[in-house]
Amino acid sequence: MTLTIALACAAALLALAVAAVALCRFAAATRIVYGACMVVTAISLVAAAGHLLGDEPQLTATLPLGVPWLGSHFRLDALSAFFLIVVDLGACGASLFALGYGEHETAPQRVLPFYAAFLAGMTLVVLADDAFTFLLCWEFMSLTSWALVMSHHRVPENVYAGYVYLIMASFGTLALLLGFGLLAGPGGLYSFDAMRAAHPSATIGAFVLILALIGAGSKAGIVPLHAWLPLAHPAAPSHVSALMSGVMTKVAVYAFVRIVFELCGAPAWWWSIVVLAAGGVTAVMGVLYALMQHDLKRLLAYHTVENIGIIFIGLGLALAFQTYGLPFAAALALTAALFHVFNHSVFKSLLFFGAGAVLTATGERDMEHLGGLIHRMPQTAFVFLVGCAAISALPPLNGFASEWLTFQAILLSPALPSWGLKILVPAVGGLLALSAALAAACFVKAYGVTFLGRPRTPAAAIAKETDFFSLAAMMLLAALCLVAGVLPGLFIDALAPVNMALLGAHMPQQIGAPWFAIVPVTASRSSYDGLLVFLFMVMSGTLAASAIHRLASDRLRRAPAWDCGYPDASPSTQYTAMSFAQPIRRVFGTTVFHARETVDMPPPGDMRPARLTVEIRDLIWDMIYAPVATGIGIAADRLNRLQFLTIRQFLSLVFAALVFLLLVLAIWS
Amino acid sequence: MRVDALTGVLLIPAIAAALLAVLPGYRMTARLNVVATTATLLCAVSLFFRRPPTGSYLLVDDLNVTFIVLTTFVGFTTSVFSASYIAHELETGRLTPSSVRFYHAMYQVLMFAMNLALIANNIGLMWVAIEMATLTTVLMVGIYRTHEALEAAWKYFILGSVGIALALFGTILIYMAARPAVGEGLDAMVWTVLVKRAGGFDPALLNLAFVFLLLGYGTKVGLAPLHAWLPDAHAEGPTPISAVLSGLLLNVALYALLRFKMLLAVNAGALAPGPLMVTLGLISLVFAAFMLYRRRDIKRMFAYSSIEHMGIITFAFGMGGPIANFAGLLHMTMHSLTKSAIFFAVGHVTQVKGTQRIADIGGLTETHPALGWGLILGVVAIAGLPPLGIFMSEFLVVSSTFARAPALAIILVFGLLVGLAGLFLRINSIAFGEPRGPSAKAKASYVPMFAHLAIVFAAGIYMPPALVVWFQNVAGLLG
Amino acid sequence: MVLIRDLAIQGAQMLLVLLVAPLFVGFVRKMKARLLLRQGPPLIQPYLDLVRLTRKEVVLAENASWLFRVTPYLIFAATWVAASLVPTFRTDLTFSWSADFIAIIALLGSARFFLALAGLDVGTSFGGIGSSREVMIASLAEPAMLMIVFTLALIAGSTQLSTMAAFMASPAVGLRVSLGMGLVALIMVAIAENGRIPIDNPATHLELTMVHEAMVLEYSGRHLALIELGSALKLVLYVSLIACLFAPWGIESAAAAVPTLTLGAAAYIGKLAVSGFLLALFETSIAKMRVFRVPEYLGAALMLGLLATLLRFVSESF
Amino acid sequence: MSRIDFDVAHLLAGTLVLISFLELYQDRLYSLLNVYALHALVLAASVAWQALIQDAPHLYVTAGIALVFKAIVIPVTLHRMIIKLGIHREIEKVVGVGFTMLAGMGLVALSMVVMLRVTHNADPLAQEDLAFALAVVLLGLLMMVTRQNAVSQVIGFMSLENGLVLAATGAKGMPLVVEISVAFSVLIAFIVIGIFLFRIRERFDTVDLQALDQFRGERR
Repeated sequence: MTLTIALACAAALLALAVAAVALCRFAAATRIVYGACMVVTAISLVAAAGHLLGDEPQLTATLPLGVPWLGSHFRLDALSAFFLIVVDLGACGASLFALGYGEHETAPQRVLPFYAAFLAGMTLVVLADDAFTFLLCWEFMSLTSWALVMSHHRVPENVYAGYVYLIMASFGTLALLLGFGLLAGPGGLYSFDAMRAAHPSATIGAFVLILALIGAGSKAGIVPLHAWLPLAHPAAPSHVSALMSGVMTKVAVYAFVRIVFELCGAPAWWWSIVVLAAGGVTAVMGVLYALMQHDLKRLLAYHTVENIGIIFIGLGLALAFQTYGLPFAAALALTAALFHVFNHSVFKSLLFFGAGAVLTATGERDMEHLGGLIHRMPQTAFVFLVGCAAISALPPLNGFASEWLTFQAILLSPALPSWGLKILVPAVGGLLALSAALAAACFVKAYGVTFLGRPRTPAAAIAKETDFFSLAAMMLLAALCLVAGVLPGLFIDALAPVNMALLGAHMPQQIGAPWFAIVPVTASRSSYDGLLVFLFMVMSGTLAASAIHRLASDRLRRAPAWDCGYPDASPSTQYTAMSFAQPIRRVFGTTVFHARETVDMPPPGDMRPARLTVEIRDLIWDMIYAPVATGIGIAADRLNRLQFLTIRQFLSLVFAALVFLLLVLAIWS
Repeated sequence: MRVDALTGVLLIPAIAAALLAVLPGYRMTARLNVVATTATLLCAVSLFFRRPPTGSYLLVDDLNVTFIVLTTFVGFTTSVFSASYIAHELETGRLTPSSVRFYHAMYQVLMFAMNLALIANNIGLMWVAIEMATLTTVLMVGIYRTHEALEAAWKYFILGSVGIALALFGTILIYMAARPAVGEGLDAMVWTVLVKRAGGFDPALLNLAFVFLLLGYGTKVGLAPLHAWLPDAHAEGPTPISAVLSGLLLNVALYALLRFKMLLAVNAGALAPGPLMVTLGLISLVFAAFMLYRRRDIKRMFAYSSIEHMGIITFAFGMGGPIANFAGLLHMTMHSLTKSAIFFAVGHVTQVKGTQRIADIGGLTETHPALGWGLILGVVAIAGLPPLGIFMSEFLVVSSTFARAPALAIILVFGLLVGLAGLFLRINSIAFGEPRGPSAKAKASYVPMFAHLAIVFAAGIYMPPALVVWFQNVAGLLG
Repeated sequence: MVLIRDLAIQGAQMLLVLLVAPLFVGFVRKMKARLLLRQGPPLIQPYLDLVRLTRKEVVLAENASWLFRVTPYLIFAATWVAASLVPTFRTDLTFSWSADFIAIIALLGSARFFLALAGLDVGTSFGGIGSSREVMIASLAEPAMLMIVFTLALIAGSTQLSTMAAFMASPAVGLRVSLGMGLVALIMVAIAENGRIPIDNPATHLELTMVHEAMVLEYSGRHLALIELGSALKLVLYVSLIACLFAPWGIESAAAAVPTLTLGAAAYIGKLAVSGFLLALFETSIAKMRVFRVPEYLGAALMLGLLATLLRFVSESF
Repeated sequence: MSRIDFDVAHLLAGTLVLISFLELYQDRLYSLLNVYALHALVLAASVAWQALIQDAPHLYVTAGIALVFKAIVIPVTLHRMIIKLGIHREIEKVVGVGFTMLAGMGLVALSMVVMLRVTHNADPLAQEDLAFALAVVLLGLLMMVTRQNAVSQVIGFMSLENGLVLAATGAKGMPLVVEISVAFSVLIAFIVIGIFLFRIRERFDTVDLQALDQFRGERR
């Protein structure tokens, strides 16, 4: 039943996409389409949630579509139900946001149809249960999001971004295709059930793991396959950016989990090492890239890379524990990863909505041209602050809860017998801690430069608070951040069926614990209670405030800023994003980005202004992508000469081929 | 001879050709052209249901009826498209009324020749038909009489005739091989007989024959390095002819190859034709993929993409096995429909923009949304992206190959990716960005283009069981 | 009954840290002055400062936002909650399970997060300097701290401070290399986190040297009082952290009766006195380092922590 | 069949190969045309001989076609054309005669090797015949490759087709289909070439392919 509802919702979305093509000449189209999308996804959300929380048995359906002799299989089990929740939640929020935001769209006919189709694609990916259907929906999802990236196609950067995105997406799809080809074998057993039954050999499993890491990783943004992500995500309209960053990357995580934990057999000892290393590097590199950015949306995109890294660290740990038969530890790690999947989808959507609101209010994505927005758009500023705190893993919000669980999982890893892991895991833990701290720094920068201080441009100075729908969406997600942070136990329990299905074990029941605390293993070992911490902070804060206001003074006077007696008139004397990141750039950037600062200080009496220029190189691009591109260019040039041969030369080609084959025949026996 | 659907497929175009050669006035002749192709299509479709008996000259079996219906269908849609296309050419004066008359006549002759090649039960007859098709297309490629057109036609003529000559030699060798087993006379050139007896042929002769046939008909298929005529012929001829060339003629040549492959497959002693086809296919695929990058002419670019796909199809058939053969057939069908649809779009684009230079075309989705998005959809399809038909065939080819021969699959995937990147590099600048070139409304019928794309789209998601069974039979036949 | 008693003890602990914090600051100042052969301010000077500050009116910069005004309370609340969960004279506090070691670090982190934001709020260049340096220091100090947490947690088999303290007090813990490294790293981090010499000088307003002071430059009146109190609490927190982990003597367990508890409290005060004296001694005997030497300093702490964890992971015997 | 039949057929086929070599050797269009006429003549003879010994009367038709069209009509027409176009200068070969000859030798050897692998259960006459035919075909192709002048390329192509006819007639009892098709293709080829040369002349007063090559695609 639930599956039927989910499929029906997907079908409805597709129909909506078709209808949108016809509708979008009308003014009301935006409201209609987004409203309908919101309703449909809400229905599907409720259904999926019911299925997961009710811990109902898995449902399957087969439609006479796809590969003819196979049909297209769909299946709703705990895992897909969970990811369906993530998808639908993000989609529902984005649609609500877009009810307001979409009004500013100049070319709705380039957004509306693809938006609905995009949602349908993501929904179907998590439901698909055979290789063909999966890849079909997967690539359909990429294709529609590509169209959305291209929606503002008059900006050359966007076209370029779309180009890179499409190539990387197809690259990933082909990798997955090869992987499925291996799993299906020459007989072409494409249904996942057959693959589950097949128990592939170790070598095949290894190949599939690598291919899955490449295929799903390139979509999720694993370094060094992330290159397209910071280009494409910001290029799309903000609610789509939110979906791509917050939800589509999670669909990629789903693909990875589905393949690695379910389809490709018993893990070998080195699998988890690969995944852990990839995750750790991704987490730190992502946040370091983000620190170097001053484009708000691109900064957020890079943070998606970082959080994907954190998720993959959790997955790697789960894989390691599973390899060595520690199901409960594996359950803890997997829970941490999946919980972070949910959390990241919530606060990343929230942050992208905020960025979108700022974009519509000021027309600026560059933080260096913003500032002081907290005065002009107080509510947006507040919810954005919640998002920043959540993604910076500050208690009592949800980001901290999932990262705390990841740390707990890391602390269980001495039980692992493998030496490689013994060395690697603490290092990865260090990377995780580093990325968390850097993330906090980065969001101090993002929020401080964008919303605090004084406006740096007239546009920022006259910004208006965003519309009702956008605010509603953001408030909703902000509230969710708090709830998930304060009552993590509920979510952990909800994830139990998923762990049960994948690992055959799950974390201890959390509901029983007093005050909704979460206890991964035992209370004496470690426990955390977001609710209590939250209450304590509120209590002590209010206590202090009331005490001081009651007993001591509550007088207040406005005056010019003191600033050590150097009152600076111009807003341009404030710290900018680049200058804020300068100390960290000096610490990390010189090695990671070959960052170089050159100061041009004119001698006294010289009128020209002093200049400080910063050069940053993206080494990954320079070392991997650029060479490939040039290589293909050279090959194309070489071969292109063949277009300009004379007829005689072409004839001699034919002649040569003939003689060659005859020679082969003469020698062949 | 008895007049039935089979002879209808042949007679209607022949008669129409004769009529069109004499009738004046483009409007009526264009209509007549459409009517004739429609009638032919109906006859062809009826072949699905009533199989005429197999004669020693004509034959209808599972394999070729698919080709016939495809050919007649694309021929029909192309005639519809060409009506509006030729009208514009007359207005702009690129074609004179007399040359239009010649064009229509030749169009029907081409249809006749291709149908004959498909239903011939006699390798000699089939050879004659393909030769005829070649010559007619040569004449049509040269129809604009510009320097480039003449040069293209000349190149096409020389290379095509050499290929045809080699094919004839191969045909003779087949006869020689068959004679001892079958006995002298007509039977030794009749398919149905040959296939039955092929086991007893002299393997060495068969091999030699296949080498010549592969190179001969391979030239017509456009496999690298025998492809040279193809891009220029596509670029310089009238666009409907480009559509027919890419969509049909290449298939017909491939069909001939498949027939002979079946012969070799039956004979135990002969060398396996698979590896040869696989090699040629991969070479064509990768080569054409790289050639896409430096193209400045939009029609020539899509011609190279045809080479690429012919490579994929040849590769699939070379791999063999039920899945790969199925995929090959599907891919061939889908490619015919998609590529002709693309050429329909390209024809209108070149007409409204007044140029074939990619650099002078831009922002098409702004100026001509239907045309632009149609073209994009076509390119998406041809690039093997879902949910369109070619995705399914490529999925089947790659996934079934990787389990059997990983190295080949890697090359295949590499070629596909390079080709996709090349295609979108150009299509981005054509369809997106600031509009370039004139933005006058296009007086064009989008029906054929979108009809093709709709079929391709449907096939990508749902294939009617009847068709599937059909394809599976054929795949079984191909072994 | 037991619950009430436990609650009472928890409250006592909260009050104790709150009351003792300014005293400790005053004590350190006094010691430093004495070591420099100066008279120095009276011990209760910090209390007087706080009272005076709370009495004064707040002078708020024109474009200061609501965030600027809320931050002091947030900081104070977070720090106080964190401090009140660290065992001082008794383990197994009623609410100790509500936040383990990691959570306590994170609470301090959130306090710092908002302080750095407040530094940027008014939009002055000094605030910017302070915040950007603060986050740079934090970005290295926090990982180092977490590495130390890993080491200790792995030794004690728990991240629950009470359990850890109990374990440290028990004979089960021998002398371990990783413990030593952890202690050194923890002290280094504590110094950095509290902005003491050589990282930062709480007593200076030289624009190029200050970090913490630059951030709070715009604060005045009760806001400033709360922030000062917060940083005092933080200092005490770190000291009691070190005390309860590396000198867990005298920390009573749940079953202890009131007199022994007072004994424990006395022991705690004693530890504070010793560590205060050592801190003063250290600060007087060393000079402040350049800001861009700080990464190396903290990098060293981080490496120590990582090394300790690695040793811990690789074998049980270290 | 009797010994003499075989020898004569063998002789004629061999002569055909020899004349192909002669063609390769020629470097003036006139002489080339004449040699080609001779080529066609010998072909006609050999076809006729085949008709005789196979007592397959329909082959006489082929012989007739070869005689009339290839030996007379085409050379004459091309002769006219050359005069009309005023090409009296030498054919500039791409590669030297010596090399061409060597390559020719190699090709003949190759064709022998390839064909003689197919000895069992096919009569020797057919073997020899096919071997020579293959040689002629390859030599014709070689000529097309080594010549730059359109006319000489066409001649090369037609001598290639002569090889085909030789093979076809050598194949005992091969149905009429083939002769018809060959004649037909020759006819078409002739017409098309005629059209082409005419067009080409009115476009660029020469038949030198290099003139054509300047207009190769995308050179705009």
